[in-house]
Amino acid sequence: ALAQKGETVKIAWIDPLTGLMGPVGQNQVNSFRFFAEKLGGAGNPAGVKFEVVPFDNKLSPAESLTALKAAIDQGIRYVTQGNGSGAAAALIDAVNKHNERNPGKEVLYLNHSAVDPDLTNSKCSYWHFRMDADTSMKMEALTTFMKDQKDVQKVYLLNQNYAHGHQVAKYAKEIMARKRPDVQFVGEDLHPLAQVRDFAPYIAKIKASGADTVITGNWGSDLSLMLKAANEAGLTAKFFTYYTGVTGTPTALGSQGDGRVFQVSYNHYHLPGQMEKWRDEFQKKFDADFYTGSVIHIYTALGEAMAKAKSTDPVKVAAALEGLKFKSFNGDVEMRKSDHQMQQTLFITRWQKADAKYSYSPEKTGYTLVPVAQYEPYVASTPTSCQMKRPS
Amino acid sequence: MSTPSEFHFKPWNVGRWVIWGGFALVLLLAPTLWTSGFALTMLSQMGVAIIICLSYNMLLGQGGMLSFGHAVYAGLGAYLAIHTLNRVGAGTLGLPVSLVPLVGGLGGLAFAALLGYVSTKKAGTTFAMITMGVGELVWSMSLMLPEFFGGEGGVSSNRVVGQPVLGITFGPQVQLYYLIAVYCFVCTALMYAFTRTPLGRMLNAVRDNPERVEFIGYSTQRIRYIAFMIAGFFAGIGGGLGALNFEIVTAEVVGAHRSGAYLLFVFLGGATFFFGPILGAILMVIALVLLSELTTAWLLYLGLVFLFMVMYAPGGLASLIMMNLRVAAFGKLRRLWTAYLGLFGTGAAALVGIGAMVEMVYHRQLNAALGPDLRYLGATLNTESVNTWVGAVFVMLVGVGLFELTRREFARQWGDTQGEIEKEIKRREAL
Amino acid sequence: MLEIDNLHAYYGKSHVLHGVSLRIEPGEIVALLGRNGSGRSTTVKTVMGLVDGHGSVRWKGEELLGRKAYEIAHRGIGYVPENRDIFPKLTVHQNLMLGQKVSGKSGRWSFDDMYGMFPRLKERQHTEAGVLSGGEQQMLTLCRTLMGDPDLIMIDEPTEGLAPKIVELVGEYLRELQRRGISVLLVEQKLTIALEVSQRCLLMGHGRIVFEGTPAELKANAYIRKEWLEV
Amino acid sequence: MSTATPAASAAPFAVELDNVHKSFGKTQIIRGAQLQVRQGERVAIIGPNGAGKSTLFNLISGRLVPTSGQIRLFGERIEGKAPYEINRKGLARSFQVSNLFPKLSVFENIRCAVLWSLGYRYAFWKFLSDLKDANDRTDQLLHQLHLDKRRDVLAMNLTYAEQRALEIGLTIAGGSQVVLLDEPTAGMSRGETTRFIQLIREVTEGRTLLTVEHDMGVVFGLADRIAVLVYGEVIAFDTPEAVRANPRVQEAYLGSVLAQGH
Amino acid sequence: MTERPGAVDQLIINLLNGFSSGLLLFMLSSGLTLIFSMMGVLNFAHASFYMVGAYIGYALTGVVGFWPALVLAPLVVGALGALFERGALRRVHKFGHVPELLITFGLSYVLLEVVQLIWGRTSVPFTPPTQLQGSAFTLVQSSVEGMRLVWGQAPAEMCQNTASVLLSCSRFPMTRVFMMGVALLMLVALWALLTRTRIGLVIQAALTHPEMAEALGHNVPRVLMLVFGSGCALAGLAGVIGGITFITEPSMAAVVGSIIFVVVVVGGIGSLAGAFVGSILVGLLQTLPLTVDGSLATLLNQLFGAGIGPSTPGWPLLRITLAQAAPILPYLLLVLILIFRPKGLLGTREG
Ligand SMILES: Nc1ncnc2c1ncn2[C@@H]1O[C@H](COP(=O)(O)OP(=O)(O)OP(=O)(O)O)[C@@H](O)[C@H]1O
Ligand SMILES: Nc1ncnc2c1ncn2[C@@H]1O[C@H](COP(=O)(O)OP(=O)(O)OP(=O)(O)O)[C@@H](O)[C@H]1O
Ligand SMILES: CC(C)C[C@H](N)C(=O)O
Ligand SMILES: [Mg+2]
Ligand SMILES: [Mg+2]
Repeated sequence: ALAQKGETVKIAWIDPLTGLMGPVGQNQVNSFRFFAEKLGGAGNPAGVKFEVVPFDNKLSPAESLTALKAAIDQGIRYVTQGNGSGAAAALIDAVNKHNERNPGKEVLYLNHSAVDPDLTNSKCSYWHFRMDADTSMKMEALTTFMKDQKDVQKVYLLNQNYAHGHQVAKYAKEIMARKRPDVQFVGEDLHPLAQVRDFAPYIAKIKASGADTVITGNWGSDLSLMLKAANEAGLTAKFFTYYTGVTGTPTALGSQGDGRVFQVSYNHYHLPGQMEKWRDEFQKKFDADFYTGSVIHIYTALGEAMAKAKSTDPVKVAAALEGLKFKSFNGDVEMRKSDHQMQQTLFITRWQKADAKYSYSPEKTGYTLVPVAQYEPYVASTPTSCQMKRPS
Repeated sequence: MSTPSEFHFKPWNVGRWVIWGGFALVLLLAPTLWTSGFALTMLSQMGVAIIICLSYNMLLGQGGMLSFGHAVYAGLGAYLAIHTLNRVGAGTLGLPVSLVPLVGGLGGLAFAALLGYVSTKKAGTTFAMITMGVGELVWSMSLMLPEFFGGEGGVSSNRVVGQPVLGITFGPQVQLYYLIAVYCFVCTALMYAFTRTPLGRMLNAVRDNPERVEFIGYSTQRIRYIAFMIAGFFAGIGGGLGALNFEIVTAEVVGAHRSGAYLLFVFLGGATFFFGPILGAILMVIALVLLSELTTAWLLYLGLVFLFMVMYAPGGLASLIMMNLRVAAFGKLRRLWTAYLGLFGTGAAALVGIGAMVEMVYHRQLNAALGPDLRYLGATLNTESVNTWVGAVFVMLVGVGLFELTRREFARQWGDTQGEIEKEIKRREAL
Repeated sequence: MLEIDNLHAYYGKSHVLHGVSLRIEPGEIVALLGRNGSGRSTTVKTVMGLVDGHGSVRWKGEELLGRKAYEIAHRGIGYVPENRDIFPKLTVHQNLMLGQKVSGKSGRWSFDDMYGMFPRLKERQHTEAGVLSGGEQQMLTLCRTLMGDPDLIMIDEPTEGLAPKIVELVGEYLRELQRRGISVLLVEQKLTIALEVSQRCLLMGHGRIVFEGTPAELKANAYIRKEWLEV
Repeated sequence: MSTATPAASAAPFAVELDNVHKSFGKTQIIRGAQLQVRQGERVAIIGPNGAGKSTLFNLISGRLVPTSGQIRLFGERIEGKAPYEINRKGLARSFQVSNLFPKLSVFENIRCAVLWSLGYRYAFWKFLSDLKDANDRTDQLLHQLHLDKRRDVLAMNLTYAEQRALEIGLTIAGGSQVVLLDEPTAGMSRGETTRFIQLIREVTEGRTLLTVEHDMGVVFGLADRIAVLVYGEVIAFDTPEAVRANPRVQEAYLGSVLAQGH
Repeated sequence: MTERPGAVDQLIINLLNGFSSGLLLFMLSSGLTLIFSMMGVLNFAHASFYMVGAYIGYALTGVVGFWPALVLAPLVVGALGALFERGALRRVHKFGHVPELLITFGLSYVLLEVVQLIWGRTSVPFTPPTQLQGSAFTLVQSSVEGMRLVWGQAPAEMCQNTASVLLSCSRFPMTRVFMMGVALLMLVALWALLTRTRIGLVIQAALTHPEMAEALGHNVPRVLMLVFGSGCALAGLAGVIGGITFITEPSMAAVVGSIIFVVVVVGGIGSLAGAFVGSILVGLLQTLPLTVDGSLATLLNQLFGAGIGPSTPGWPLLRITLAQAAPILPYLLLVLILIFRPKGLLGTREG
């Protein structure tokens, strides 16, 4: 008999539905709707229903703020976003201001995929909670994996010229230097985001540098065009990526990079039990792949926290979320109190032909990502410089 | 340029007082009609857009300069404004927040003086292409110079700084709205005044026949250049206000899309009349902010609206309005209103039908999984059942059919009235 | 072979031609005279299908009203506009080429005929027509239309801006046309050559034909001249 | 027929052409033209089509730059200067094909042309409506041109004759001392022409006038002296009677038409 | 020998890449310049027709196979273009250039949405036919024998470094060779069309005095429709080839959107040769600089040992490497050309 039982919690989803990341956003909003049913009502200890209200921010920070205003007008107190760390930063800033200027009307921002470490370090906020693992954590896992790969000798960094890409390059160099001093960075490039039609010149450059490994945060066509060009030019290096799974990439990838493309993520297609059922159900329902696992984190965390706080009031819920520990699809997770960065298990997966054991094939490409390594939260955990300002 | 002389409008010109008074009143009362925070931001954005679109029309409508890079000046103005605001916040600069937009204006002016010098050397297509190039340059620069442009995340700030002047902190949106409203009114007045000055008129002359201008003592290049700088100044003010409004400035503000939007909507509003861009600006905010909240098909609608507006109302909304005003002035509007009623009625029907189909198509593609039902204008459409489709098609066809009929009738009546008006005018001239 | 009957024409809503009727026989030169704004150019344009009119324009028995300009041209009517309308970006020679309806076919006329008639054009044949002098442009339009080998040619104020000597040349040119069996509708307002070359004179006023007769009759009729030509 | 006024014959030179050449590509159009026009004189330039009359005007008015030679306005060299600079020094021209501001009203057209001379330049801090002098001058000009009835009509809606009148108006509005008119009466009926010559006489009263014409009536009605340009050279420059008598002119230009008519 | 293998062959490969991407640009800009110069229309939907071409090519390939599709797709796109000209563009022609430009603007929106409605919002698997898969040739660079060219794909052992010799192979894909071939054919065909036929003249005449051109017996409307149609068809052809060479997705239009205008203007409006030169120039400009990691700072430091470092004023600018600056170079070129040679490189007239 909880106070808030049966109450409906509205979550404003502020992400792109049009433009470059439209497809990614579409997939994610579907994920949110799907799990609102699964984890709403009886699905969570608090017994609250969840309702997702999508707003198209066209990947623009400014538009995100307008959307936020609209959401707040509709009395929505919970906001989620993930595509584009720029928009994320803007939202954190706006939420801070709003909560400061409108006491009693506080809003919580639950970040599902924006992975810029700054968001939980220099820019960290009491009202922001990140359920994805940030670039540095993923890089930790990636490098730990590469540590034992002796054939990784010469690394080339090729990234999109925007926050996410910059971060990947930055942390690759930092962490690698620590774990594999012998590895040598033979080159680095930043290319305009989704502007490059022809990656051949970059590939030629990589070949010339004699690199055997490429680390990239690229996604979508930027990733597939890159691999396509690599194949054509006969570049046989390994690719370590962040977003091989996001909508559109598998199709574009196809047979290219069979066995040579690795992805780091906090989930993968072949998680056992409940996850498999959901994966297939989602696939059937939307004819798409479920890859934004953080959605499950978000609902579960909210349920737990609301139960604990016996209320849906963001202020109380925020307090309850801090340091919250619970069990999720990738094992025990913790919302670290010091910076509101979720601590969780990470996986390394490899792109290869789907087989009996790993049968699920994203976008029916006949290929899949198979887990090749798994790292406990502590492995990938990175320190934070966050000085959290908590409302007194 | 704000010499007081521009403010003594002809005292005896009642009409003008009414119009400007009305404009001020609208700006004043708008927030009491639309009170929600969202509405307020929309209104604020409209105010900003009005300034920028009017400034753009100085080039397009008055100077015949087709610029593909106007966002550059609004945007750079915005950046300078936000950096200034941060300075103020850091206490390294003592400037009341209400004056920050002026810094943006000066910024716009400065960059217009710099980049405009090369752009305005030429006119016509050459000018258009240069502005496009300059625009792309600045845009790509914005990604290469995160120090100034803040990279993808942009530069954010806090407008609640310094000690409040008579209780105004600009924290609450409504306070900022009124700041924007004041700027909007003053800038509009100034830009209108500009059209009444020697330079303003010569600008029209340059648009119509640059060659002859050279033979009555003026340097066309100089005229274009000065006009370009003035436009840059107002654009910058607009940008500065935008910066205050969002408290963040990201690279998109200098992007080609923005520039494109200014061009498109100024034209849609009507570049041939001074007030056209005002309508355009309002439409722009509605289309880009509101429409995308209402439907996923907004881009399609936008595209279609442009196709048809350009085809059937190349003068933009403003010219439509003015044509009807003319009819009214000759006291013949009463005769047309039945035709109009029919036009709107049938047109609405057609649109409802078309809209329903578009929405259903999109629903099937994007949200089929959420079940077949789609909320549309209060009704619930089942995108699976044949009946709904037949229904929609039926509504559309009937609508279109009737519309075509009424349109013909309307066209006839319209033609007649115009004819009579022509005669009337000829008669009056004859006297 | 051209019969115009009760022709009305409008610009937008302003009624310019009020029932013009006239006929042109094969091989004759007819002068259409009148003051500014009397509607001569409009008459010609309407025949050419550049202004839509009501009434009837029959050409060799076929109705022309409602036809497109290029269809009319292909039926053998040539038109020389009053404001020259040469193609400025093309060379003189190319302008003449465009006179031909079908590449290389100019029937009765060859480039040399043209250059022979106006040597000045031969000198300039490779310059952009846009930079030609006023008079040269006038010569060019005349020739360009001829290259289309029309049976009837309607010429709107050909002597305008021409040096007296060239004016005489144009007179020559018109007689040459006649010799080759081409009928001419000559729109003029100065009597200069009209009276010399034409067989019949039509006088237009306020969109109507107000006088028809031989040059001699017109010369004789001082009243009509005062009323409809001079001020 | 007016003859050279004694006043003019003594007056200093307004426009001087000294061995001016102009060629386009390899074709020479102006071949060492010599001409000296005194202040207050009315000079008509005649010559066969393509002789270079308009080109000559283009050179003097700064639309074209001479290949070689000197052009002086009130003794000051102006060749190669921009049109607006030359105009500011007191020389204005009209065009063979009307060259107006089609989308501006007749009034606006003229007012644009008076602005610079009244020193308003690029002012954007003054209201046009407050510029009493400019508006009065404009109205007075409209009256002179008999266009005051059409004051608020857009230039593009004027009839041909009216457009020609406005063309002249734009030329003289700036109050320039030297006025160049290129075939001002082209395309007008006899009647209008006579009226128009009268008009030109009025508005260019006391100024230096150069005009190109093919209509001998106009030429003899308007000019004190006539310059004959043939193949880019001035072959004769004298009083109408003398020119008319000159056999070279007869042969090069007038032909026999002169015998009949006028 | 000390020199690392792969210097020369890399250079050659880079040049080839530059040329091939330049030639693709030419396929696009040729159509654009055709429409631009002859109708005076800035066709902002041109890149969209390129995208449509790719998608239609993809769809047809499924039905009739690639090679027929390669022919049919451009025709379909051309027909669409002609239809648009007839139905919409023609109406606004009399309103002047800005409306013409804006209506194509609107069209580009509509085309994008329609394509996404039909084929979805992500890329489609449009793969080259077997004949065009794999490499055309391989450059084998050996530290001993130097460089040689092997047709097709060089066997792996040829590329394996051995104890004594360092080897490196760079392959050049078939699709690109094909692309270059078609582009050159296109150049010849167009050149013939424009210089060997009168149609070019008629169009230019219609630009200034359409009425007169009609009065001389030319069916101007039909000609204009043809021109616009063929322009779009060219874009369509480029689309099919670009589609298999790169990737077929909605954003493929936006990527080339404004660069093709640079090409047309730099080369010189209305000049086919200009479009060609411009394309190659821009193509090289987009690719070659990518291989240079030097920045102004490094340059100055190396030349005069100017101790430029993060502390130096203007460091953010000096720091940018040529590789990073590559995307803006074409626009820089555009602006400079327009200021110093508004006609464009081989252009005949301004704007
Ligand atoms: N495009 C037009 N729009 C409106 N009215 C026009 C147009 N063209 C001519 N008119 C009017 O139609 C009437 C007849 O014009 P038209 O050109 O036929 O006269 P015209 O006899 O050729 O005289 P001229 O050629 O010497 O000016 C005139 O009153 C003129 O003002
Ligand atoms: N820009 C130019 N390029 C080449 N030739 C030119 C140019 N401008 C004028 N011409 C040539 O110069 C010659 C003189 O032209 P101009 O217009 O001065 O003759 P005009 O004396 O005015 O004749 P008209 O009395 O027929 O107007 C003409 O043959 C013309 O073709
Ligand atoms: C969803 C991802 C493709 C986007 C990525 N998280 C970013 O920060 O841009
Ligand atoms: Mg006429
Ligand atoms: Mg001349």
